[in-house]
Amino acid sequence: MQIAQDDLRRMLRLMHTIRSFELTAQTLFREGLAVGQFLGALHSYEGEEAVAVGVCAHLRDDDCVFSSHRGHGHSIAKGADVRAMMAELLGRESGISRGRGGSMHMFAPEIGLMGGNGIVGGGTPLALGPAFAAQYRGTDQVSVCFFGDGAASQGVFHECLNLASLWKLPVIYVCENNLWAATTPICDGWPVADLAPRAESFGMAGVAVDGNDLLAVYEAAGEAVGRAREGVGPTLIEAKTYRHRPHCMVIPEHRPEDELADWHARDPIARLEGHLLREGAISDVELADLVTEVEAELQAAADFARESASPDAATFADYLWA
Amino acid sequence: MQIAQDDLRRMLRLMHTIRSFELTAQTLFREGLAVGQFLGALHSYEGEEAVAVGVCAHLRDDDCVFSSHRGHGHSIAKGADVRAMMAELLGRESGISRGRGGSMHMFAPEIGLMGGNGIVGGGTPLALGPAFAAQYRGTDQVSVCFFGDGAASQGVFHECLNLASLWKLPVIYVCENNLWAATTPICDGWPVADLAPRAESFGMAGVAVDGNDLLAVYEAAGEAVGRAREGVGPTLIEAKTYRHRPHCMVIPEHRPEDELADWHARDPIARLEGHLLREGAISDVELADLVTEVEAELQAAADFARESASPDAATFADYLWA
Amino acid sequence: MRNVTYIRALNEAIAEEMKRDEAVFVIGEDVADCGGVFGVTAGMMKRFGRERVRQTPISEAAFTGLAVGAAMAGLRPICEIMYVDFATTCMDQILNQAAKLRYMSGGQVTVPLVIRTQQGGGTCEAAQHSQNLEAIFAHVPGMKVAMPSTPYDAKGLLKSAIRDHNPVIFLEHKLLYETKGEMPREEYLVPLGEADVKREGTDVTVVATSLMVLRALEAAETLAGEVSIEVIDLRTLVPLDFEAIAASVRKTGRLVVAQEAWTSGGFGGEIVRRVCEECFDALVAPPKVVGSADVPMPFSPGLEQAVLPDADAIVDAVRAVA
Amino acid sequence: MRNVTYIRALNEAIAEEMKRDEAVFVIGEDVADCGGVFGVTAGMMKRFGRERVRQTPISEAAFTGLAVGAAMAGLRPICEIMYVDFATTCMDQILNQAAKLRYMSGGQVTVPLVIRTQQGGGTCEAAQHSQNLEAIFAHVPGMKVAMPSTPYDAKGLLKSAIRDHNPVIFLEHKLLYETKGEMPREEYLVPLGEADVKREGTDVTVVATSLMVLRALEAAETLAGEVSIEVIDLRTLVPLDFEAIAASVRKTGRLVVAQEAWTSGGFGGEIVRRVCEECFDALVAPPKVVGSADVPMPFSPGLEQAVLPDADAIVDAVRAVA
Ligand SMILES: Cc1ncc(C[n+]2csc(CCOP(=O)(O)OP(=O)(O)O)c2C)c(N)n1
Ligand SMILES: Cc1ncc(C[n+]2csc(CCOP(=O)(O)OP(=O)(O)O)c2C)c(N)n1
Ligand SMILES: [Mg+2]
Ligand SMILES: [Mg+2]
Repeated sequence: MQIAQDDLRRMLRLMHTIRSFELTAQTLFREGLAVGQFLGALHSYEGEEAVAVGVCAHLRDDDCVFSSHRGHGHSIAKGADVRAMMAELLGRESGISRGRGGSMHMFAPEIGLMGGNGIVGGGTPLALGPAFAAQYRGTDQVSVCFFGDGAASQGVFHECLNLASLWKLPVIYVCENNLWAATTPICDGWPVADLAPRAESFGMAGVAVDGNDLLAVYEAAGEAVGRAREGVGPTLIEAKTYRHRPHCMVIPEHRPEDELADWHARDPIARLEGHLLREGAISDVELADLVTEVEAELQAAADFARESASPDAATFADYLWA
Repeated sequence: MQIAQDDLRRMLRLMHTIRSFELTAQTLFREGLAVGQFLGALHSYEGEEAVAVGVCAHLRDDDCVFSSHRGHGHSIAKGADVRAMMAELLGRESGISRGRGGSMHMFAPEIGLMGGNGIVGGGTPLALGPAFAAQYRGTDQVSVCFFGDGAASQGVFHECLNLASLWKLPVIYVCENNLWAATTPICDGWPVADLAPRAESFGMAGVAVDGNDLLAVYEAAGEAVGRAREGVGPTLIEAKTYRHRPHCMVIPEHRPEDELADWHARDPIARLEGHLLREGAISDVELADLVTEVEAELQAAADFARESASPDAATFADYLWA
Repeated sequence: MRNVTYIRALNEAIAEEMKRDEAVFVIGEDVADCGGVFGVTAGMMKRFGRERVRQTPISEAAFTGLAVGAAMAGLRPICEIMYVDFATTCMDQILNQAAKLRYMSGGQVTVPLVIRTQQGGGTCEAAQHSQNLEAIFAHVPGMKVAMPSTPYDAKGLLKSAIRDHNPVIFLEHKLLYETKGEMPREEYLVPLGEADVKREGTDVTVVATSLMVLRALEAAETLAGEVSIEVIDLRTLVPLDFEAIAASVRKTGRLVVAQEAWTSGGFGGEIVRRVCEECFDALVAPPKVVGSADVPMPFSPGLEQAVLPDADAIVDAVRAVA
Repeated sequence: MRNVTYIRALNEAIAEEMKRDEAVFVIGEDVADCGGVFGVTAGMMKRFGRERVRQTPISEAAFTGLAVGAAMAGLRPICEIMYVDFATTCMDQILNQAAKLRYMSGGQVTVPLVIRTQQGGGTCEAAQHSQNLEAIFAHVPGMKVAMPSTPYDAKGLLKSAIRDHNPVIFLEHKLLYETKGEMPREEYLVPLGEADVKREGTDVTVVATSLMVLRALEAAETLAGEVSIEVIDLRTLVPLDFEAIAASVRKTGRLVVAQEAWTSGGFGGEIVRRVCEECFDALVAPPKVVGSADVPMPFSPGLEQAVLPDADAIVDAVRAVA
């Protein structure tokens, strides 16, 4: 597949934005802890950036994304404002969900970001909704759901595969198989090596892809989105990847060191950079500039978040009813 | 597979017992209605007798069966007393569940009958329990769960396949695919023709069998039970069959006449009788005697049920707590 | 004025709203071919086509989740769960998703969803087909909860629920389906959150819901001349028209709540709590809740009647406080 | 006497019972490798082996159902659901199966199961990780419901729960885990169904559960000299030690219930109902329930604190009725 170099550079930038977002968020979290303030759960997407970016590159603002507990990457890739996201992490009124949602519940429906989910697998049936709506209205929108290998053991996910396949809904399920579900290794969660046959057993397309290879993800997602838009039906993509950090901020690292080292060596950002450098699509200087810019952007986001006001406590009952 | 003729005759008798039970139950139900008495739900197993009988023939009293809403056949095949079952249908104290359960909740744990279930798919995770217990205790018991094609669309069923496969539990899932779920045809429920690939996608054995052919069911179940007892792991059996009656007593027939006729021509009882007659394993006279005996048994059961006392209304709070 | 059944009233409400608004569609098990097992959506498929009357596999979690997601995308799903008892298989979609999405998103997402289901005992369907679970839905903030007792209210409330921008759980009662009532030929709405005084009285306030409104009216007849009962039909639990209750209690000084749900831990206790907090001084006798005995529903008809509250139970409670 | 944490107390209870009875085993997510994300089962795997400490895929419905079935087969599972919020994904196994099997079977089946989970807010984990759902479990008959507030009670109640022949839902509180309390070295049990007077007083009865017991004791300190509060810790909602409440209310004539769950429709209303029905004449002031505001839990710390009831809220309520 031919990808315009501009597009690749844009995607690289997004991947850096995600990584930088996570690093900045961790700093804020530790700052908060230092002053005795809980800031809830924080699940880093570092290491998995190619998945969100490669998939969302094919989406329009009127396509929907349903995210998971590990949702910062999906949100940024879908186009969310990192300032509003950062403010959300601090529970500010300027946050992307007005401080009501926090890390796991970032919403921006105007760009198709339909929220993270604190329930593992919780997004899988919701994602059927906009896909159904597109089919119902005869439009060509698609709906994408990101979830983990752990979520693939939730029953509802299988109901969704069945229904999506039965009704040929324009939905794409993207399983981010990072080999771990919290502290449980994949061998204690899956009796099989691959998820694609499961999709096939429901009569639907299933593919596996190297989730650390942006080009591979981009290509697989492009096909899936194309098929969905054309009304051919849903696709399940299993992206094999790895998270660089522990499950969340409060659970210590428990994974084997050599496994970690192994996967760090397969870092999706370094890999894409290597490709772009080799192809002459970016220079060392441009790369350094890009990183500097992104870091500045995230610093500005952190400042914006810190300086933003918290919601007035008296407004706790707002936004329940429409 | 060689099956002793005695065993075949015993199985034929059980199949007749089930059919006769259903016919008698329908009479009682209509009698009840005639005097303005509700008797709840009644789901006939007529037409599917070979499945329950062929599977349960391999089970001991200390093996468990988890049944469905359409559970009379499973109960009889597992060895339940038809008098107590009939009394249960009339809500008598002498009923198999003391009149507390009714048609959908027949229990006889001393013979491994762990109950029907009013929740479609409800038995699927429960069945993992005794299988787990057998593995935990190092015994060779197996656990069997019967459920319908409709239930195969419940999420929890897939969680069960995953867990059973992962832990190699001695459980056998028997899907009675009778082509309909209430008034919904299989084509509106399944996007695929077969269930076995689904089991395989979880790394577990899956087989399809002609559910109207007792010999085929008996053989497939024998292998599955053998594998489970030996600790090799679980099996999913899809038995293709058909119910002769509407979904339940209060829903009118909605299926195409030619489909009905087609399946009546494949009646599992007539088929087994034909086989036995051809093989000289039974004579016409013996067959007639068998039917007469079974009918008499069921008449006696109906009489027993009618004559049994209803529970004392003051005891409604009994049996909640152990 | 016409005299129509509760089923017919519901059917008309759905048809009228589907005609009025293309975004309205029906989804659920058996809803197309037989119009739902209780016939509420009978004729819809013929009239509006299969695209708008979507018959699903037995996958409550997936299709309820789809409905939530479709509502987020601007459609107005009417999602039928056949029995409220089966809502246990999609509680996550109801309590954690539908009820919370708007709030978690800081008001950005709207979920204009109606979940229709029916509840209640009296048909000998035993413990898994006879529950009254309104207290669960009313306790968890974010869902409106409707419980119509008459055809008039059923139609008017359902139309309002469909037009409401919030998720509404619409709880019908299986024993009300065949009841008849007066209804204008012209279009009308019954707003959510307005109780209705079904009978005026001066001595004792009876607050009732669903089928128990009819029982309360019977009790009022029985006691006519002895005690004058004011029967308040809440119609919706959320929003709760507490003013209507308070006004009546301030007049009568006596309160009996009649619910079919289990007496303990039900919504009746909530009404007693509110009345105590807001009109304690008006009370001249202890408020009382009449409900089902705190046991799973037994199958046997005599036991079931012993468990269910009837008009006599209300009569007794009224006499006890009058 | 020793001073140990609530976590440690739970850990000891489990270890002691596993040692005492081979039928006891632990099942749940992450329970082996990290001892559960809160560390309650830390060290168990090492001590009792992987067979008795079963770490599962993220399949709450399957493993909870397995636990129910294993209990039916005579084992004594301790099933951990990581957050009570996730119980929505296995409500069927809890409410329709575990709670009802014994009754539906006419007392033939026994379900000696403990479901351990933790609930509560205060950690900025937002709407899907902060709920208090005890009212749901207490309303549906068939489960015992425990809510310990101290390490002493936690240990003694959990040991009783494990030995109980009925399903028990054991609700811990995430903010109690690190609290410490006195505990004997010798073995002891705390029976299910006995409330504990945590502080004697003469003016106002405060009935509290879980973390709110600590808040009530704070309130009592604050008000010492002004109002004498009697703090009753229910310890279990089912069975409910109503006599303890009644005895206190007969003495004080004033009742405040403190629960962290949403104020409306919670178990507090049930206590008010019972008190009104059985000791109305003793009441000299309106009973009051203090609970959370009726909204999903907001993420932002200031909003969360505005929603949660604290000691001040109890002080205010006590002053209002004193
Ligand atoms: C229904 C449910 N069960 C358990 C949890 C707790 N939990 C949160 S994240 C997580 C692990 C998820 O693993 P996976 O789906 O592989 O996603 P990853 O964290 O690896 O991205 C668990 C068990 C939850 N939030 N929801
Ligand atoms: C969770 C749940 N959803 C719906 C129902 C209502 N219901 C009872 S039986 C049935 C059809 C079941 O079809 P299938 O599993 O194929 O079994 P069959 O009746 O054909 O034997 C339905 C929808 C139910 N009891 N439980
Ligand atoms: Mg993972
Ligand atoms: Mg079927």
